[in-house]
Amino acid sequence: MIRYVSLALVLMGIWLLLSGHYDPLLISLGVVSVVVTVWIAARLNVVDHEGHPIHIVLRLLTYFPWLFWEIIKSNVDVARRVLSPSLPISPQVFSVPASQKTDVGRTIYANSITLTPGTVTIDVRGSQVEVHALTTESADGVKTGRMDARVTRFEGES
Amino acid sequence: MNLDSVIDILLLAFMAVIAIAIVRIRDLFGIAMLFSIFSLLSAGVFTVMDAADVAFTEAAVGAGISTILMLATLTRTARKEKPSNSKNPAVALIVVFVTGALLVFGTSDLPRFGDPQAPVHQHVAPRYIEESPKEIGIPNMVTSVLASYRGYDTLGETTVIFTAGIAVMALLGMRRSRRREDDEEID
Amino acid sequence: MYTAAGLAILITMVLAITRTLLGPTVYDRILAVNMFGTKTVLIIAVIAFMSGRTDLLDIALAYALINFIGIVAVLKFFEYGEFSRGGRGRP
Amino acid sequence: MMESVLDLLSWALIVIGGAFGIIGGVGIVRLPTFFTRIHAAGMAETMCVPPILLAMMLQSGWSLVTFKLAVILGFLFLTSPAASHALAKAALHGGVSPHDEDIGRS
Repeated sequence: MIRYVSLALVLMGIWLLLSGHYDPLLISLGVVSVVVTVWIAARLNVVDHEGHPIHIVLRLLTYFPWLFWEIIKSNVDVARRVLSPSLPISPQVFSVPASQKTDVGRTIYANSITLTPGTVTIDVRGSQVEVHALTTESADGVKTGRMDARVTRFEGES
Repeated sequence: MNLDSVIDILLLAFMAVIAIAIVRIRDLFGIAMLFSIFSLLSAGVFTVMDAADVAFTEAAVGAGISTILMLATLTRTARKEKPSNSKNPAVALIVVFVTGALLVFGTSDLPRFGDPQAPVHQHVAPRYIEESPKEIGIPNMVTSVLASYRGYDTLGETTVIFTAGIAVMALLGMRRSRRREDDEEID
Repeated sequence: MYTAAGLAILITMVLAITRTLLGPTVYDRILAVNMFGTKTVLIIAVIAFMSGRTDLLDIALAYALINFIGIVAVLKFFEYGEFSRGGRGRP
Repeated sequence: MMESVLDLLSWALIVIGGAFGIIGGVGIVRLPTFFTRIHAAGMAETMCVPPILLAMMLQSGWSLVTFKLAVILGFLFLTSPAASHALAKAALHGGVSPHDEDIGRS
């Protein structure tokens, strides 16, 4: 039930954000649209643990700053390699284990790998993530498993 | 030359380049993606020309929904275009050029872009601009014209689109269930 | 300021379209086109700011939302389209 | 005072974003194979779009526009890895080999 309420609140927020006009007629139109949308979502059975994962939103706040820092670091590295031909690239493919228990956790881990330039997730097979890396250094960065441990930690046992 | 016109020219040049790329490549998946970017670029051009509502529709329908429909179609057909077997491409070229020339010739009669003296701006437009917020109570003028002043028109259009949507769904759904039966026979 | 941003984005777009034309595989083209799309959203936002009509941002927003559906469609195409014969890639 | 600090920050962000965008563009042209180009494109996405949008957010102050930009930023941030992944997977299925030995080929 709390998921439905939070979905309705999020949708109402989006409506208010996009409309920018706050008179009774338009807001009541918004309320009607939100109610209909939530009803359809309920009928489709998509408001569940996976479709609307409110349980990890708070923990994401502690994860994002770390992720941003990683993204900036690896961006600078890739940029240097693009600009100066003397720095070698050594593209490679390898698999690393993903220790997350839920699909949401694994998705976040795979997307984090992709977001960090220099590494791209090609495929997720069971609990193995197949990664393409631009350089040996960026490959080693993933292989240390620090990101994996971070994602698992904030995923928690929910 | 200000940046606005630079952006204008570049966007149109990009559109031409992408159109040529669409003609040149044979992979239909790639073409679907290029079409989506083509629509997005036209949305950009509309944005530069201050036609926010048209750009909005173009971005949502042209770049979004039609790409999805094309992909849905592609899952039912082949991924590669057949090599063209037309004997005489010159005829097609001539037809295209004549049509294009006629269209360009036709524009010479049109009022200049954004001309306040143009006939469209003389008839009912002043009333829409001045009265519609009071008469209808919706801040967006385009919405009040479409949904109120020309409500029956819009109702008809919506019916057409709804019918088309149902027809597309029916076609796609039918093929899928037949294919599933095929699969079971093979397995 | 927006002029500088706009120019940088336009240069990036030119580079991306170079790759679109060069190929060699269709995936290279799509990659470049995808990058091009993101930059188009960005340039619409910059145009909106340059002309002071920030309501034009809604277009960029609409495309960002629609883009999400589009990518899911592409993924589905590759996951359950013609490549799914033989059960490959199914969960 | 506050104004000029904000302006300076916006300028810095726009320079960073523009520079990374162009470098990403150079990378997508210069790198040898498809799978290496994905990284350049990813770079243009993660380091070009957010700074420029952030700069515009700083310029627009506390208003609805800021929130709209934030939503655009959030959505692009969510979709860009999904897009990269979709492409990598598509290319893999389509027969582009991600292995080292193919560098000379394309």
